[in-house]
Amino acid sequence: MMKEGQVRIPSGCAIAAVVSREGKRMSGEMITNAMRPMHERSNGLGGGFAGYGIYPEYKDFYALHLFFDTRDTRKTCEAFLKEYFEVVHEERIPTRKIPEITDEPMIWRYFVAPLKSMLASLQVDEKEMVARAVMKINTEMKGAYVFSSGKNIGTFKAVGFPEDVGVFYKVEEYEGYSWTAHGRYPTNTPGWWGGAHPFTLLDFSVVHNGEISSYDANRRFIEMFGYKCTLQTDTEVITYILDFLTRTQGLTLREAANVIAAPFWSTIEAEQDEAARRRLTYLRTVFPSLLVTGPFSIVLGFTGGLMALNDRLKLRSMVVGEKGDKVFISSEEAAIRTMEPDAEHIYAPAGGEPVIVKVKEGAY
Amino acid sequence: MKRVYVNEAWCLGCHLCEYNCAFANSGLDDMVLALKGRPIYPRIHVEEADKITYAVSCRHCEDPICVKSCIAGALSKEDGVIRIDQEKCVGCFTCVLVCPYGALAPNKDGVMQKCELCLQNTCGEPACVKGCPNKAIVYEERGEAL
Amino acid sequence: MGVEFIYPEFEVIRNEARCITCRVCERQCANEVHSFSEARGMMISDESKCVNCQRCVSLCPTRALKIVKSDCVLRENANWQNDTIREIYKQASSGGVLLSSMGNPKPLPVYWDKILINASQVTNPPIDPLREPMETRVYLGKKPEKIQRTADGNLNCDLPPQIELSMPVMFSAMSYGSISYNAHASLARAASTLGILYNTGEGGLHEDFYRYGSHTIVQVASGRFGVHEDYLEAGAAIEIKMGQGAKPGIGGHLPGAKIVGDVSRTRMIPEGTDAISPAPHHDIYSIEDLRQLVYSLKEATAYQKPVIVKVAAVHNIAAIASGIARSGADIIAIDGFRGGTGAAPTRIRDNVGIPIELALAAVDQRLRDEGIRNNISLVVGGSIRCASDVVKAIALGADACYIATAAVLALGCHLCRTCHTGKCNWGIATQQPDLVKRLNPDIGSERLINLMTAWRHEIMELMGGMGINSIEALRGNRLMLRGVGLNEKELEILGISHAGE
Amino acid sequence: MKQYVIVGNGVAAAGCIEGIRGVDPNSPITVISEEEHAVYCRPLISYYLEGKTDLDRMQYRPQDFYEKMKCRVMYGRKALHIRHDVQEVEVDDGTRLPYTELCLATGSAPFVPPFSGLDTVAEKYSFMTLDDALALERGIDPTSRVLIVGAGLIGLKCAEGIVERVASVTVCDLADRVLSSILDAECAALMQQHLEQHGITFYLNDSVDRFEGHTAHMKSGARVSFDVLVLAVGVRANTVLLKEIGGEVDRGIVVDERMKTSVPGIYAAGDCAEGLDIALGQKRVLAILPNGYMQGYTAGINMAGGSVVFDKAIPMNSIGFFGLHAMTAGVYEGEVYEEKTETSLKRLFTKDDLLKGFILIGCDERAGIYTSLIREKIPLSSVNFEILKISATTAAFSPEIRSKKFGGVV
Repeated sequence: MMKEGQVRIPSGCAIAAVVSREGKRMSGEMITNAMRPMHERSNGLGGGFAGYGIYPEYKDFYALHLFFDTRDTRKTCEAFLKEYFEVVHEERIPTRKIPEITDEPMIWRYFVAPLKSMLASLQVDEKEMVARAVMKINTEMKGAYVFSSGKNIGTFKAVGFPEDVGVFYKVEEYEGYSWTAHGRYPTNTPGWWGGAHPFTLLDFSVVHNGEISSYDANRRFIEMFGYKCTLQTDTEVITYILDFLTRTQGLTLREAANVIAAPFWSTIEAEQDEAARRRLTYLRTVFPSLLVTGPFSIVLGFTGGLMALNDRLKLRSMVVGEKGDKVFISSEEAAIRTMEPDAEHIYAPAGGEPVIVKVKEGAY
Repeated sequence: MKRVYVNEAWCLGCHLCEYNCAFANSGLDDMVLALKGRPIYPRIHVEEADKITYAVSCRHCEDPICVKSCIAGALSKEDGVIRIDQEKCVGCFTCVLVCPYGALAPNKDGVMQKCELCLQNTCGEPACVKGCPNKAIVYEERGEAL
Repeated sequence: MGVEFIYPEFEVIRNEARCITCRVCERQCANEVHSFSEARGMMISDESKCVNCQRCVSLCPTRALKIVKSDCVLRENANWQNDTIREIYKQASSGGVLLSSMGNPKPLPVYWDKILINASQVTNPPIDPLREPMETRVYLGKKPEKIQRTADGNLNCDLPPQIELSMPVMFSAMSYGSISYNAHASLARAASTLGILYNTGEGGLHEDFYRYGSHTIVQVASGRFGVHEDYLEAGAAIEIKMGQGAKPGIGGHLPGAKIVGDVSRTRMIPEGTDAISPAPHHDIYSIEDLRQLVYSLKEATAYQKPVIVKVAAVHNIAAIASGIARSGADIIAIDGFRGGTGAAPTRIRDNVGIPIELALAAVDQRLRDEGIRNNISLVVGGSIRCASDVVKAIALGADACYIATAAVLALGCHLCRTCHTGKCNWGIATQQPDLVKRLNPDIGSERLINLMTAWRHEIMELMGGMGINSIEALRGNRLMLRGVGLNEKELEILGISHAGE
Repeated sequence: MKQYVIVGNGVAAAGCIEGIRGVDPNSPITVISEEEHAVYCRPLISYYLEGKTDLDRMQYRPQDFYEKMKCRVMYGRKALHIRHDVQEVEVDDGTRLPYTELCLATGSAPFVPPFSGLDTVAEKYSFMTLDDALALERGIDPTSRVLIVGAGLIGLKCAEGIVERVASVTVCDLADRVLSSILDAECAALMQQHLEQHGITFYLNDSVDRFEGHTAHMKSGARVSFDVLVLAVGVRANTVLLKEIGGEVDRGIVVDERMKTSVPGIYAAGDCAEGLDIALGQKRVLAILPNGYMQGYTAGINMAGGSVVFDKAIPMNSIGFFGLHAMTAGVYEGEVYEEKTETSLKRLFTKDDLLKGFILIGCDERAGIYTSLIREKIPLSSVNFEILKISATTAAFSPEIRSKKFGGVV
């Protein structure tokens, strides 16, 4: 069978996330446990976590997490990295041997900074250079795959049920102010470590539950701007769209949400506020190919916060709750109750209505 | 009140209305049986002159001179529709003499007949309207009397 | 008779048992096929004049008439087919170029029919358009490459001129002259009601139709007939016609006989003169000349109107489209080789140009490869026959479709393909007043509205099946398409997988 | 509340009743009917004899007409006098009917010249009323030889009505032609020929000198034997009621366009009235049915307090014998356009840019279009008269008139 990248993979899933508005760091154990009651939403073919604020000691460096098939691949890749980056630290990512998780590749992490000379000669900024390097490794270096590439953020994913993946990666040993998690139910793949979620690019990580019907329209549009959808998954294309809209086009998260889950024209026309109407019309007109249709619920993690978003018809479940400074997001309320039995204000956001949670400035 | 109106601009002069009328009022359900091989006596008539064609049938006047002139009391107005009681008609042709539209003419037996908007047959709506291929003939309300 | 005689192509079969001699057939046939024989007391026919337009068949109240293909044929020959031989006889007799009307009737591949559409099952829900919003609105025009913010940080919402369409279909160019006043009236009224656009073609815009200007595309073609400042200002968009799918590489010729009355005034040429549109625009011999005309028109209309450049689908269409996209044009319209015409040399119509499906796929991909797809909208025509053709075109990458043959069919055309005779019994391709009046725009516009409404419903059904609730998410969504019976090369050009993959 | 009294119970009276009720639904109406019959139309009596109608179908209005119209009818009663000073009508049963508005719809009566020897004729009839027709019917049998004096409308319709029921019908008239009041010599000849083909014998330009039992001695010297005599020489308007109280009376009771007589509160309508003939431009008795109804209707509306004028009266007649119809209207003056065939004849009279009159025999299709040209005084310069000459068609009217006629509601 073909794996991610050779064929388009639609899948159903479970997602969960938690963020502390005060920037208080939480152990990964809570998010791991949150996935347990949603066991049925996954099928053991992929699970993963992204934690923000987990590498405070290396917070000024890009943390690259890589899978390698072979030692040779690792050597080649490391040589490539060192051409462009200063590698301040490299190590195997610590894991536990458990029977539920097998056939693991070599899993390494590198804390890097782009070489100034390279930035000058390529005439790009840091982020663009990191993004290009990631694209290059993932598309051109067979057997090597970058699955995390942001600053002070780490993604941990594997083939298996998410709660087992958490144990495997010792996620409870990391502390972050924000966590996202994903359990996967792909419908036509043998499962591949790189294909598990969260999907990340720089500090963006996306967990997604759904199967978008606009996929190829979105993909063929976004690929005009240097992105390569190698995995052919929804998560990947949504991550690139958000990166394009916010980083390249400079839209705010809310504006970006208004593009990908644009209100219906009838809603826009009913909008009383003239400026809002003009803005929404403008965004839909300029980026029609980035409208995402079909069911999805996503949580976007970024430095300093989370954004949760449902498709505009709300064809996938997603609930939000809070307690104290913590905000919880999940496919099912049970997951939230696992994290915080006394969670309050639990509600299901409307389709297309972005829920944006920002961590207090300076607290991350 | 709804009346039959004809828009000259769209009348093709195809005369189908006359045949549809004759058929609708034939009491038969087979047009061939009703009309083949015999002259037709329609209640609508296509007027033709230099490049103009249009069909004319009873206008159902507000002030119907035919009703007032009928010596037999055969013509009457009911709910705005001018009706003819063919049993009473004696064929004096006074109505033909007075109708300014030429909307009355005798049937094959010399008894007067006129458009009764297909209310007396099984057509449901005026057959001329239903069968007009170019919607030149319409059945509609056009406001009050002049 | 003798060597020049060609047995009539059609036979008029009259069921005498049904004929009531009402003479509708006689009155309705501009070709004078039917007549009443007093002597025989019956209707008779001269089928040598019959073009099989079916007007008589349609109006006969007793269904006493049918037109059949004559079975008087030459000995069968797969190489020398009857039509081929007839054409040779005709040319041997006349010495002239063969003329034809409407689109290419040859059995060349129709790729639409070899492309199948996806639907959702289990993993993602189909959407019921009767219960959920289903959006078909599109905006055609150039989109800004980068958003701008005002000093206070708000989005600058100014856009280059856009065309708003309630559904991704427009009526493509048919000139006043090639079709009748009432046909234009029908198209204009229907377009206005539907919230789409129709296209004047190169015959100018009749003064009566200026009021439909916001739903009108005004065309500027090589003959420049009827082009003046008010005309350019009148429309919602301006189209530069470089070519036409039915006759790429050649111009047009409307005989002087049709340049009468309003047609002459609208075209701004004297009555009775032939209206000859040159093959090229004589001010456009290269791409940079096109750019000048695009900007001349934009200057003339204060940059308020999108400019469309219409070209025929020819071999290197992708490169041509790329050039147009960089010429300042807002919209490219591509007309495939099956597109219709009021008159074209038969050999050109049947042998020049390429299928729109392949042209569209190639152009869309090329513009994406160059990263400029969002800078220009793509409209395709040339035998879009139904809602699923539209859906397939959009999924291949078109922003909207142009239809004309389907529209004239809705108006009553029976595709007899003799538009060039000017005696259209359906009142469409004629200027004879007694024939023109046969097309009542009340009926014509209603039928066009019905057709488009039906298509829109079907488009929504198809979209709903795919789980897509906005046409934007369908555009270029080739994953929703699969080919059947296509070879690797065709699949590669179309950018789709084979069914089962 | 008003009190309406109508003297007479013919078509003018029916029009008057319907006119009143169009305005005033309730005030009492009393009709004094000399005949014992509900309203019927006198011209139908020949059709009755011919068998084209019967007593039931002859009813001009449905059976419940008077009831619905809230009318009291005094059948078989005659109004003797009008007590104008006290606004009462004196009836022959001694009743005095008070009125606030009175309409005289008294019609006309046959005029019988003083033929010598008339008293020797046993079987003699008038032909005006239904009772006349019923009496005549009783008086004839298949062996009867009938002599009709008078070749006008009444005499000839009587002839048509009975010709199939008797042995012979002979018609004589002092005039040199049939239907002399409406046809000229040529037209009359065409009609006479047609009548003769159906078995009627004529003595024209001749009159009865004296009767002797079953023989009429003609002035020409001819003798006509007969069994039954019908006198249809002419009619005279019944005007005496008004005349005796000093109202203005000429050949009929003189009325204005509202059907008012010279006496306040009293109106007249129908064959007894003399109103304006717009074709002629003078007042005269137009004893034709459409005028009778419309005058009555006009009178009724005005009596009830409405206000209408009837200013469209023209002479017109449609009269057919044995399937050949003669239609005439207006006056025969001015230029003549003529079309003739063996069986038809058309004459159109034009003057001062108007159609003034016409005679159509055997070509009656859509004749009303010609009539409307006379009634409406439509200038011929505004229509395509060349087309109109050939056939009566509204297509000859200007687009504006056509649009008004056929697009608006009339």
